[in-house]
Amino acid sequence: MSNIHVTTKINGDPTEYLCAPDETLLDVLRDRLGMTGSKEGCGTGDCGACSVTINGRLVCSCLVLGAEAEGAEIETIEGMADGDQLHPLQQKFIEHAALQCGICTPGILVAAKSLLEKNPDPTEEEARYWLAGNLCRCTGYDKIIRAVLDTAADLRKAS
Amino acid sequence: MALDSKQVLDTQQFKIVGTRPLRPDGIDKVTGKARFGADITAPGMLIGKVLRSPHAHARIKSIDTSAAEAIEGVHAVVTRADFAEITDDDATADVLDNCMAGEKALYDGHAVAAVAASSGHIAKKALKAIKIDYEVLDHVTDVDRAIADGAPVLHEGRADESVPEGSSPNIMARYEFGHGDIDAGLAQADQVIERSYRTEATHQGYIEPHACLAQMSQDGQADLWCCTQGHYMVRNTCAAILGLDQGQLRVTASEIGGGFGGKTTVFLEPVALMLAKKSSRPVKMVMTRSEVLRATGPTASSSVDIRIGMTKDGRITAGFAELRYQGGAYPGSPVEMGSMSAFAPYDLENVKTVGWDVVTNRPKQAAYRAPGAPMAAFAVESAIDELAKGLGLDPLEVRLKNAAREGTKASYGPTYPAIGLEATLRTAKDHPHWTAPLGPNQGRGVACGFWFNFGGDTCVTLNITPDGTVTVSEGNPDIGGSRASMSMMAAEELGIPYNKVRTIVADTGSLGQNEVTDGSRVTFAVGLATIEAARAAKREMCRRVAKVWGIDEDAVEWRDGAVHPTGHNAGSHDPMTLAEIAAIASNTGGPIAGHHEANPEGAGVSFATHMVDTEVDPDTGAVKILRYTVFQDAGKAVHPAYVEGQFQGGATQGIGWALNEEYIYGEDGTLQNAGFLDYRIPVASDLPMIDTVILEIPNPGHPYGVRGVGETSIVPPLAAIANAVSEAAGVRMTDLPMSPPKVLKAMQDK
Amino acid sequence: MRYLAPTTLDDAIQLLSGDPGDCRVLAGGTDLLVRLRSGDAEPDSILDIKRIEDLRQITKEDGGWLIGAAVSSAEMNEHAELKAAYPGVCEAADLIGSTQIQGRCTLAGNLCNASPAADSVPAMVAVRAVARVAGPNGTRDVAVEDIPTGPGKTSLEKGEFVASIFLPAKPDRSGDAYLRFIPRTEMDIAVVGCGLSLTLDNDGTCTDARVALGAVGPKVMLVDAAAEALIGTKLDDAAMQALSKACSDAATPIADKRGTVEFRTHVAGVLARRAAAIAKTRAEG
Amino acid sequence: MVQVTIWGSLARFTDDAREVEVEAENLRQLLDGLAQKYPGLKPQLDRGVSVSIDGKVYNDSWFQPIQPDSEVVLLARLKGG
Repeated sequence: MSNIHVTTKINGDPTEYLCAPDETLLDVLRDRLGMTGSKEGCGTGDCGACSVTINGRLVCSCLVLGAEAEGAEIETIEGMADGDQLHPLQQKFIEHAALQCGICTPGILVAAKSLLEKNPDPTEEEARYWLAGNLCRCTGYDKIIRAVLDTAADLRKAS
Repeated sequence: MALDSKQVLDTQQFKIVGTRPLRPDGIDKVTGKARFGADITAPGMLIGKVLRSPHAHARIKSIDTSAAEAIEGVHAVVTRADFAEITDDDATADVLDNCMAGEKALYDGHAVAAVAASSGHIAKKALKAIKIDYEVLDHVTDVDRAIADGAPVLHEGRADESVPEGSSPNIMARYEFGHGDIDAGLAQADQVIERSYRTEATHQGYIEPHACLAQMSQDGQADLWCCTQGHYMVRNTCAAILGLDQGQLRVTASEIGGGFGGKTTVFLEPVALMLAKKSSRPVKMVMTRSEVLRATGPTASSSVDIRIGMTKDGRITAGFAELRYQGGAYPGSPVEMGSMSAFAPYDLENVKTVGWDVVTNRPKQAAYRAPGAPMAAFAVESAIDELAKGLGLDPLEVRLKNAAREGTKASYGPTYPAIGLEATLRTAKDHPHWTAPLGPNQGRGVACGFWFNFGGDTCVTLNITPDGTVTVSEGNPDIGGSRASMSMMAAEELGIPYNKVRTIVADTGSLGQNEVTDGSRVTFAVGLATIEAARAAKREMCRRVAKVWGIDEDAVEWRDGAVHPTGHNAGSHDPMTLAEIAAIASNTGGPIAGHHEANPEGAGVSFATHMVDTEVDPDTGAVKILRYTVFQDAGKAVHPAYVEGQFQGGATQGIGWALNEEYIYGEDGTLQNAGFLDYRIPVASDLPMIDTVILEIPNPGHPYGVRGVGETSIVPPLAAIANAVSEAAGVRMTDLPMSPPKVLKAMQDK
Repeated sequence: MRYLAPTTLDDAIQLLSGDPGDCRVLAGGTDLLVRLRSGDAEPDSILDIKRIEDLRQITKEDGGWLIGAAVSSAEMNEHAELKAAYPGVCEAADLIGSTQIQGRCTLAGNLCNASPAADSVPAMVAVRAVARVAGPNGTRDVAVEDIPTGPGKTSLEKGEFVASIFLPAKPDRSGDAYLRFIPRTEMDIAVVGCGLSLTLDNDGTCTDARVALGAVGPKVMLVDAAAEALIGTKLDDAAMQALSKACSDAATPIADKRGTVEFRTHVAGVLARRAAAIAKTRAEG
Repeated sequence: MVQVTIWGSLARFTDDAREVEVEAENLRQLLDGLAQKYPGLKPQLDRGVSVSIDGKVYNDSWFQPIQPDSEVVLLARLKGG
């Protein structure tokens, strides 16, 4: 099995890597590129902890082959803050105590950012359904949903 | 002390405790920098993988690893033969057997061999090359079938002395608690209920699979990084299994992605160490989700028979429960905890519980948040609800009438000190939720829950740095914000800002023994040790300043973050702040630190009342949670946001247990739903907001009145939801989970 | 293993039919990657069709819609015109997995995975969708219900794959709907699914109907008796009850970790009735 | 003498007595005294118990004082998650 050379852009950085044909993007990120912010909770697309965006589309990186990223633009949790400036969602998650153990947090933040880009004024129900693929076992989702809705409200005010 | 401790607790004022500062690990966790179990690597590391039994019960006749060993890139293969047998400690011997099967594979997914190879691909290939000759045996996975005549027997002669002669060989222990005379009590009742209840096993469901990285040198020094609730436990257990000195094995806890009791034991760690030993290379092991579900920690499943008598005016005259819990393939289901806690919320003259610990061909159960209590509460609280409704009584009033309070002789024996159950019930009764209108097909349920909490070995070292800031080292993995609460308590005690303290979780080489992060003990016990360590540092700082001022030590006092002169003979001195004292520490005797090592006892029990509204779809049996409110006593909420988080998380896990989570075994004894697709934990769209009401009835056993809060919140929901669903569906639900097919069938059969 | 990513349909056909071993088509990958990981599938090659521009398009054709095999569910649901024309098919696609899954999964993949519980398949069958199959001998159109032949099995020949799904033009006053039952609100595989389309005449009489059930047999089930229960009626209570009964009667489910035989049988009828009510409202405009 | 309440299934080893008396001024003496007086209790005591003394639960602390009139109850060793 020979490796495939992939040229892509991750969080704005031009990136090249070699990967096996059946290697997932998640494994590439974590094991080859040292970007361990995306987490593997299930490996089957059921938990959302590995959420990233590819060309702006929210996906589970465990269900994408590394080879598929050729020419794509990938955004991961590592690229969410702008330098030392946290994304408003990141700030609100800390303020709302929307994380306990924090393992699901990167995936939920990536998914929530994607939600607010698509829908700046989600209802509670819309936020809950959008995030249904991101499992959290600690919080009961209450503070997560509050943090997302509060961020959305702030961003609307600011714009 | 001039005031008694209760008065102090009731009146003390806090500056930081009780506020909601940002958690110190927050930025790392929202930016992806935090390093969890699977995020650790080492130069030259190998990948370890485990071969697991496809059979529920099988004798391992032989294992041939030669073909696997011959594969290029394979550096070590491990089977049980590599481990020395443990003969002096049954509990540790069982842990080893669970990590690597000996004579028999006892459940689907039981580890039987492991390999370490230069890549995951090669390791997988090597697993396939291992040849195992199994003699497949009959199996049993159901608790009641396991104790029926003729059931397959897992172990011969493992029952302890409590089990009567002639009992099923799958019964490992028997417990009996209570007082009074059940028959006499039932005779006084106007109505007696007899019911049986069942709950299925659930998994703790932490999102982070087990992971570790081990390395070992030829001289016996070893290092292990892993996600665990207790790295000191990991050290001690692994040292015992591998024959290492505890002092030579350093374990560092990574960030932990959830545990809920499931990471209070070891699974991969001894295997990784053995692979590292055999290969002389670092070995990393990470479980898949399927391995997590097949081979780690589910809770016990239960079968409980209840008899309760009640007078027309709602007084419980007697309560009896017989509880059978299967805890998987080894002794140790938490049935004794269920037996002690079942009737704990009530003041009963006649109460008795009998518990049976049963083994089956399932994974060895691990603790799950208030282990053993939710199933018992489900049975008792369901029966009380049915009795109350049958007698036309208000279920909250009935609970209030029978509620345990200060001076009540608990069902498990002792007399209660001041407790908070009545307060939770009264608050629930006055809450708008209780009187909010319900629509068609909707029902409201309430239930109470109890949990013990404990302390345990704890070490904290608090160092004053030269610039007057503070580091706190503690030995308990931070599973839900405990570094924030430790920093808060240290800052409170020292009178300095919260952000001048940084708390770290130290490795096993840096502190003495620490009990696992369990039993809702950390904010209580580690908090207590942090406060005491800060007090020790303050005493030292007072001594230093007295020396500088040339006055007696008792002529200074610590106040508001500084040492002040006090009394007539102290003279006039400007107060010295912590930073000023720190700056001259080298001149006054050297670095300043405080430390505290103790086994704090007296954690204080905790109670909660939950209230829930549900709606049942009459055509499909689907249940929707409409509204949920938790009322719980926290003693003192150090960081209320994280206390609320514990309440909400426990309630949600209870919702999963009540409605859709279950271990489903096939006829062949294999687990049918070993993935998050069909092991159905609640998702965001399943839930409403979870409202919380924190009550604060200070715990006299803690300087700030703190009580453990983590576990109690999973005790009431099973019954609260069952009571709500039973009302909405018009039929009593006694079998969890209340999945749609079960609810629909119950409605159709009524 | 090889990863192949052709950019034209011809190349794809050539690679697929010329591959001597087991070559799997990768569209969204939400099923294939799970199988790769579990070891259930160990193909020699993976043929990624997402770089074929033609297969990424949603285009109008003969008054109907052609949806390329590489079009994701999310892209379908962002297409306002398509959504207005086939709300049932779009909402079925929108029920597959999570938001993340919907960003990847495709109608063609959902069909060719050949799970009896696939959400989009009953919805497609209900609207007489056609799979356009590409292969070494050219393309052929196959009714969607004829693609799966049993769990995990399809009627596709070696070297063939579904290149697009055609949703034919609908008469005026038509409506389609898809409902499924799952234990949670999201993230589960359908325990029962029901896709339904119907057409009304001007006085509200049902002139045409198609009812398809998922997860109650080895493959998607087109229930003629259920359609007959509706046709010629004004979709009154009696018709709805007859529909319900026809669906329950037709169901031949198995009991498994997701549901019992009795439950699936009963709920097939319930969903059909509810889906018909939605389709009726849609048909009425 | 301290009066100790034991749980029901242990009474097999105390001649069916739920209340037993031992000479003890602290927890260690209590546990040693029980094992000595009722050898049948020893396996359970070795596996571990918790002890409630005047409503406070102790797991390990040998030197926890016990008064002659203290309420002492033997509990199954507490577990937690």
